[in-house]
Amino acid sequence: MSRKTYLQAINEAIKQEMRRDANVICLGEDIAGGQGGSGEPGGVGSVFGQMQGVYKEFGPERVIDTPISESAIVGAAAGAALTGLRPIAELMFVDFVGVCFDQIYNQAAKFRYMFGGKAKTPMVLRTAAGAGFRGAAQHSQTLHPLFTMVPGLKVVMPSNPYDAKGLLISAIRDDDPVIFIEQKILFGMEGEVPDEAYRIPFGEANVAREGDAATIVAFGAMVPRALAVATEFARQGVSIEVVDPRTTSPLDEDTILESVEKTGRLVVVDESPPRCSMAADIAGLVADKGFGWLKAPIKQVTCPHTPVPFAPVLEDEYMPNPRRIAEAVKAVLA
Amino acid sequence: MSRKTYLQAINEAIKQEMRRDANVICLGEDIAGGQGGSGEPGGVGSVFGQMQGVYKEFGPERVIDTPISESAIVGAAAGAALTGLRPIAELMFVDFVGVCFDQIYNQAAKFRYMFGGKAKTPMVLRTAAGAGFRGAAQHSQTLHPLFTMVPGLKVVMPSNPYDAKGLLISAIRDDDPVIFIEQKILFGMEGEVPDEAYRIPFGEANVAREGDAATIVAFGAMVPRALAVATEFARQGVSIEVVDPRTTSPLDEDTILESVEKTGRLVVVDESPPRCSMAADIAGLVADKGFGWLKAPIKQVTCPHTPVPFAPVLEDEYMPNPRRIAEAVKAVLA
Amino acid sequence: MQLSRDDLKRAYRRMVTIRVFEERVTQEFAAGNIPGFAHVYLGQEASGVGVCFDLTDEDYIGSTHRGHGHCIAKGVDVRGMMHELMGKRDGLCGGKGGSMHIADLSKGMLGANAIVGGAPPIAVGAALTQKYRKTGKVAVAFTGDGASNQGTVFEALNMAVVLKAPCIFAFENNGYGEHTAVSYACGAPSIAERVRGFGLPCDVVDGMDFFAVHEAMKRALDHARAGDGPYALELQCKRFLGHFIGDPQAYRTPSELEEARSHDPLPKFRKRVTEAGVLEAADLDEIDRLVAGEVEAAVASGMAAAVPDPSKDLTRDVYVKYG
Amino acid sequence: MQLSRDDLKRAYRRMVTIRVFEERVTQEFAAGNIPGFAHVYLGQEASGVGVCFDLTDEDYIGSTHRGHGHCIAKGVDVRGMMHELMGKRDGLCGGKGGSMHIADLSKGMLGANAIVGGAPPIAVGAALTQKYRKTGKVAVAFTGDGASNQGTVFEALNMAVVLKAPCIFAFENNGYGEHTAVSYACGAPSIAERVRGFGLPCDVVDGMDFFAVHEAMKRALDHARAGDGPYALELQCKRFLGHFIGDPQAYRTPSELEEARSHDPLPKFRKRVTEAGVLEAADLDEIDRLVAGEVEAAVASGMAAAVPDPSKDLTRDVYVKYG
Ligand SMILES: Cc1ncc(C[n+]2csc(CCOP(=O)(O)OP(=O)(O)O)c2C)c(N)n1
Ligand SMILES: Cc1ncc(C[n+]2csc(CCOP(=O)(O)OP(=O)(O)O)c2C)c(N)n1
Ligand SMILES: [Mg+2]
Ligand SMILES: [Mg+2]
Repeated sequence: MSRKTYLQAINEAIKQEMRRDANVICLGEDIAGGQGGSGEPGGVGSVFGQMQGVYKEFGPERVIDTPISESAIVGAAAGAALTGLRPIAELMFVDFVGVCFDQIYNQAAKFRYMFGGKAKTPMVLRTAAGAGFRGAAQHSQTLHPLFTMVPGLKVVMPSNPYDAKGLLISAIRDDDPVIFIEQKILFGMEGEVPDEAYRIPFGEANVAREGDAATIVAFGAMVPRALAVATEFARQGVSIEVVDPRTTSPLDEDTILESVEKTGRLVVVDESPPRCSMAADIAGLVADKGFGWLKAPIKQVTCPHTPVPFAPVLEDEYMPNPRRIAEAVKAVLA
Repeated sequence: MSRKTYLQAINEAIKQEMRRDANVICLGEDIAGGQGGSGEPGGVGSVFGQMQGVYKEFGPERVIDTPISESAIVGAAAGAALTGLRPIAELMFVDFVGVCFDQIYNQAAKFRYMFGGKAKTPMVLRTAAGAGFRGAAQHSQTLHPLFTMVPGLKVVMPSNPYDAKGLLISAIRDDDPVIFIEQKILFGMEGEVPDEAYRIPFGEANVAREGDAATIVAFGAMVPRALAVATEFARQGVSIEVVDPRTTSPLDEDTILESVEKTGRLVVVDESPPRCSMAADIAGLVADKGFGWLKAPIKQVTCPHTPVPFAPVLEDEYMPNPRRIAEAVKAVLA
Repeated sequence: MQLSRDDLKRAYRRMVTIRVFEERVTQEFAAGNIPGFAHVYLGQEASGVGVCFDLTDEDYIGSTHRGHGHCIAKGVDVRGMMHELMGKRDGLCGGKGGSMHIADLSKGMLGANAIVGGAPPIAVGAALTQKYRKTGKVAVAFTGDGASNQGTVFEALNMAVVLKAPCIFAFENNGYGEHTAVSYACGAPSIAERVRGFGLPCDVVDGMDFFAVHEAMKRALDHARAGDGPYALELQCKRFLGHFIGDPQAYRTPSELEEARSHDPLPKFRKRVTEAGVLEAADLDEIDRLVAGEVEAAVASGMAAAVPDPSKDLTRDVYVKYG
Repeated sequence: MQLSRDDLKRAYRRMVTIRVFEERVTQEFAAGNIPGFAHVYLGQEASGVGVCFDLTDEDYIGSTHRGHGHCIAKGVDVRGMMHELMGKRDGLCGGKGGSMHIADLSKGMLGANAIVGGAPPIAVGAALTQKYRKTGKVAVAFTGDGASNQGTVFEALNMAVVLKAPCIFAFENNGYGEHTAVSYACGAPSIAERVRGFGLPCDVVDGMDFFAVHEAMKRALDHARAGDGPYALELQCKRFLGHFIGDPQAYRTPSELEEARSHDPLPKFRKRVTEAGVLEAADLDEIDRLVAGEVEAAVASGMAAAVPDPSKDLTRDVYVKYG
């Protein structure tokens, strides 16, 4: 056990799995870096450093830099997965999914069903998501609802370094296509991360904090924010439970419903525009299966129905922030 | 006033708007048909006939057949809209959106906001959607949540011939990018459709049937099914209100909430896999703003979390059908 | 004639199987026994069979919406295919895929694909597996003339060149993408010339002649198997019928349609092998009979076969394991 | 020398403005006054200015993530740009776009684009408007060497040829896409050769030489304005710095970087016009001084300018009208 960042946890998971299984290969833009240049290749390791050192250890046969052709990247990963490899493809920013979405949702996600259960497509699509970097409208989106709605995909949103490693190892060993959404603003987050390989199963929520006055369900980078708000409320003697589903598909409905059964009050925090979001998804779930326990309206804390703005003062207000989360908690407690 | 099909209503709206405004041009695959062939061009008019006769009347300058290059089609429409035209682009089946989604959600939808309000992008993307044609996993999807979640888009789902014409005229005259989702199984539906041009405003739901025992909110092709179920209940003396939002973005929250205020019971019928769907969206809305009026859990009737199957016996069960809708209504009435 | 008698019989049998299967599909579709959409491969038999002839079950192909012929050429069982087209539970895909998603991984057939341009990136991935594992096997991406304008296809071409993937791009140019002629939709002087610009060889081949296709494919296979990277073929074909069953085709003159029929690959093959004295007309007639029986049997068993059971089959096989 | 003294001064002024603006952006970014990402155009000044030199405000350009130079070349105001980069309320896009989304429709600048390959389809649409309205105007799609591998770009090329759209494709090949060399990522012998395969002319041009670019662009403009359809240029450039500000560039040797600097378009231009005796060094020095003041003033006013007001600005301008 030692302290590692979220970024290091991801990097370690990739390296350990590549050592364990020669079928794991990586594909993406500048995951090595420097190919064809006059200097040394391999010094980049992805724009945020997730793949640092991977090329040096595993070489160009397993760490394959590609042209800027995301459909071909995802499609090649899907085709390699169909034929026996376990590729990890990188989509540099999740915002770029629009140029390759067909290969994800109509191809990789649907092979197994369309082919009557005869195919498997064990691939991971790693991608960085989220606002807070002043990346503006085309480099700051989250887009997890886009994947969650697709039957055939699994969708992972780790909220801390420990989960990042354990969930990524599960993703790589999983036999279905997995979208692994790295939270950009958490890359520097530190936590205890075991040195050895371990798995966190999909569809098992983490009760990040126990409480009985109200439940907050939060995803990915919103979990630390929810926890901060819960800590504030605890100081005032109000105990808030924070549930981190870890994976939006499959979703651990039971843990969410059990929490609402206990607290009767629900806030969902989702870094996403509001329409057809995970916030709506969870609210819809509880308004059906947890209706009898509810003592107050379900509040959703999301981004507004706007693209992500550039100016820091706008972006900070765009993201669900502790102030807005606390207001929602107060509203359900009222 | 005369009886027309849903298909004729669409065709008439396009022709009338093209006569009215020389800035309206059309782009797509085989919207004319036969270009470059040894015979006569113009005889196709889109695969379902929506554009029949349009080429004959307006010619190749305004009815532009394209290569199979959906990103270029949508992008060209967006660029033409930015520079003063009012293009109507056709995406033959909504399922193909994955090869051109970037041009929709990152480009056309975001121009105005990213450019600080200085741009406008008056384009319509017409596309055919829905199951029931035995088109299997890649030709039967609905995908309206994909568009609804995108800030900057407007999303239209007409449920009958009258609405189809009025909403399409509104879409063509609208200054924002509009996704106009034609319901494949309704193309043959007949209804009274005025001969002259008329508009139906966006964001105004249609209370398709009044009632006070429970509310069904249904979209597009699900509206006739919801009405059929309501008729059945009426025979048993139970009066069900059916609300057709007509546009999912903007959404007429008020009409939905007023209905739930009256009935206290809600079923949402959405032809879509369940996760992050419009069913969840509406349930989430009401679980917040309509919570105090609710007398029962909110039920969602959707497709299962699977791709669309091919075999008719599977597909018929895949779609929300009267049996499943009636069961949900019974559940909220219990 | 380089091919043995047995090879020639095999080639003819596959072509005739496609012909008879597709004619029957046309009938059964019209009769309402095949639901949905069906795009038949009539007229292009020599192309698919020539391309697949020297492939093993461990070589892969990615196909298109017009995939029946590719399946048969790759050795997929016509009974399983017919059952699938009829939406039956014991169809190749359990009745879940239908005509546009027919697949048989055990035969290296990675699926028809109802998204135009969907398969080439996937084929590059299958080729990458072969390169990584040094199997000496290849992947073939079938692509139509219409599909050749899709961005995914161009990306796949470049990616295959950059990664030196043993991928063979078989562009089947049958003159039309749906109802639009290639002369309109492809802005380049030819598909082959545009492909060559990507830095790979592309041979122009008479796709109505089995022998020409087979020869060209030999070159492509030698190249790809030697580790020299991808290779492309532009297979010039004729579409005998409309885009889909029932297309009235006002955009093609009767004389064009007639001319297309004059290139029929089956009589051409028959003439060639009998004139060369390698096979007798009787050998071929015997194959015709066998195939007719096989297709007839497939239809009969398909009609009798059980449909899926929604309560069991609707929600299974979305995932290997979920939750 | 075909160009007038005034023209030459204008060309020089635009190039120097880009140079000084981008150097200042680099500084202000490092100082934390420009948030987010910034990709500067240093070294490529001749390319953007040469391409845009004969364009009017009614001709359009679609740009890239590396768009500041294109803006300035197209006549966009540097003050509004600097304010935008600083996220200020009176920036060109109200502080909502930033470096990667800077746009000025009144100048025919359809926006930087943070999606690689995003702009070419849009430029085809802008060109289509010109064709439909018979304005004689054109649209230019700027595209990098890395972006030239994106499917959307290929589709746009073909679409422009098919529709005979007056679209000019300006491929700025600066040797690298992020940290990957064009020699690796483009499988074709050259970008130009691949483009020509699509059926349009593509000239290879020294992108570090204003005069060469301007000449080539004249040919492209004549072609497009005459209704002969699209035209392409491969502008061979050097990227002076890393992909983004702070990129350590271990993948480029110091000597390569040094060599790149030896192609600096500014001294080259200065030498050419002074040796030809058309302009004096003093004329150019005067421009240097003017530009320095202009950029300085833009920074000063940008620093002082107000940021947007979330309560008013966050949710406005998503739609022209909603609900
Ligand atoms: C992305 C996408 N766009 C459009 C279609 C509709 N479509 C199906 S087949 C076809 C024509 C394909 O033409 P071609 O590639 O020449 O193949 P052919 O039918 O001639 O075999 C089109 C446009 C589709 N299925 N997918
Ligand atoms: C679709 C997409 N893929 C990847 C990226 C990340 N990215 C931004 S710039 C860039 C390199 C572009 O290279 P090039 O086109 O040569 O332009 P240059 O930076 O050299 O001007 C990449 C990969 C992106 N923004 N969009
Ligand atoms: Mg074709
Ligand atoms: Mg570059």
